[in-house]
Amino acid sequence: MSFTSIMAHGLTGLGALVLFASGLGVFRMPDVFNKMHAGTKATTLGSILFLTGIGFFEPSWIPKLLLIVLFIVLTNPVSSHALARAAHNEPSEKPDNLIIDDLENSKGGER
Amino acid sequence: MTLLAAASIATGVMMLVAAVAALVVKKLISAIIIVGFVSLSASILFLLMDAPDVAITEASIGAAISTVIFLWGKGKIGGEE
Amino acid sequence: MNAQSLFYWSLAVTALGLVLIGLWGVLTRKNILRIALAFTLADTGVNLILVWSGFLPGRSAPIVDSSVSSMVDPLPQALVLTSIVIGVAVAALFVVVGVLAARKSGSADVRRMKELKW
Amino acid sequence: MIRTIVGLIIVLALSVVVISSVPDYSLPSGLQGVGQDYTERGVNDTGSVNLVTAVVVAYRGLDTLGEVVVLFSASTAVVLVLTLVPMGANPTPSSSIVAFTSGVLPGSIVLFGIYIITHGHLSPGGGFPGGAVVASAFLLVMLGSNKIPGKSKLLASIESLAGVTFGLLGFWGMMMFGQFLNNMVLPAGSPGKLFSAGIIPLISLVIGAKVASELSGVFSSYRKAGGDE
Repeated sequence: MSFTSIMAHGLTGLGALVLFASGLGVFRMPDVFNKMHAGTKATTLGSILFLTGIGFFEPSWIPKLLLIVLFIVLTNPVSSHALARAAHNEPSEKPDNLIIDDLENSKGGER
Repeated sequence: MTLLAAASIATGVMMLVAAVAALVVKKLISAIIIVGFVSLSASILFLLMDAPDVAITEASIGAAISTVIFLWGKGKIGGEE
Repeated sequence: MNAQSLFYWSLAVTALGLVLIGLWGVLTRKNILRIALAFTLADTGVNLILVWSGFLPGRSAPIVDSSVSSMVDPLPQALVLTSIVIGVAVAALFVVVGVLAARKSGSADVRRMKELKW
Repeated sequence: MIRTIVGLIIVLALSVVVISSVPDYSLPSGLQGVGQDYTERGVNDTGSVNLVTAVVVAYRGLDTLGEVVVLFSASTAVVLVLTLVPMGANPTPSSSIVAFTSGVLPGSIVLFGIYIITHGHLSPGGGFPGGAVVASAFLLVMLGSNKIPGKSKLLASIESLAGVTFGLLGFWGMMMFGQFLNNMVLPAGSPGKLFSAGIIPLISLVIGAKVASELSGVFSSYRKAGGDE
């Protein structure tokens, strides 16, 4: 078994594992912001690991895969940011154990 | 071919369960997201049926644009059933 | 039943099931947007049936290549391509008219929309 | 409750009818009729490698023209209804991160959409999915910006221009060969190249512009009617 084969299988497996953990986190976490933490940060890592593994499988696809990684890095944090803002605007989604709310305190300034 | 059969049966069962769930679930917004999921699974089935053109169209139109349309409608009507 | 025909008929069962579930939803749900969602589900099912009718297991996609010898029927795929776009346009119109009716009657419940009854 | 049960009974009866109307549970052996014909002579007739695009644009181009008319009337109805009944717009302002990203990303999305449209005769894609991708870029711009779009003459003129061009391309074939949308008014070229397949890329471009402008018109009238609450 060559080095590239080990890397390819290992990285795709690890990426799938991280994606599975993120899906589990969306089910298990108690409130919106915790779910979002599992659902956005872990999917970014998982997708990038998976795409790197595919790059080891098929080296000729690497330019396209780099473009996909760039797109994920650009869009995933922004979409989670927009989701978090939307959830924060919804009063019924506010968790009970929220002590410090910097976004609420900074309202009136730049939103 | 066994792998294809397993994939199509798994996707089909998932789609049927999700379709029933979209009609009986309480919150309307969950129903809209579940219908988007059914459209995305349908594009997987189109790919299994050797129809890549239809799969790409279904993924971009059925899963993305119609979800936006329904979310707009939910925002205008508001409330649950 | 071998794996190939299991594959072939499972696709048909999924498509038919989607149409029937969508029809059941249109008949029984009360919220106007829920009815529009059920309509979309049935639409997806009909598209699946149409593509399935031109599908033959073991052949390749209708893109001609030197390595391709036999392919599936391109005609139903071309029809479904237009059907999906029409479906989303009809859904947009459905949602707009539904929103207007809900605002007029004050509720999204179709039983309250007296203007539609005769 | 009674309504649910009656609906279930109707649906089950329908499913029994459908299942009993399937005559025998065997796999079809091959293509017949027009499908077989298209797969055999499609590339020689049109020069398009992707046979689905060949059927949509060349063989059934008149049907596609009718489909575009259906799309046009549906989007016109949406815009008309939302213009006649104003609902009051109150969009929530988007944060500066979202506003910046929605200004950066649409360029690449539109580029991808144009790639899908122009390579419709070579690879999966064509006017319909590419137009939808371009329209989703427009949607991203609208969701990110804080302005409500005014009356846009540009969308309407692109839409009308695309429709007129479709008709003119069809009549070109009629004048040269006496056949609406004849594909041979431009040379078929060698299959597999970007500039090949007669007028199929041009018609794909027209369909893409039409779909993109109509879906964008629907989104823009939604935005004017409010709805991000």
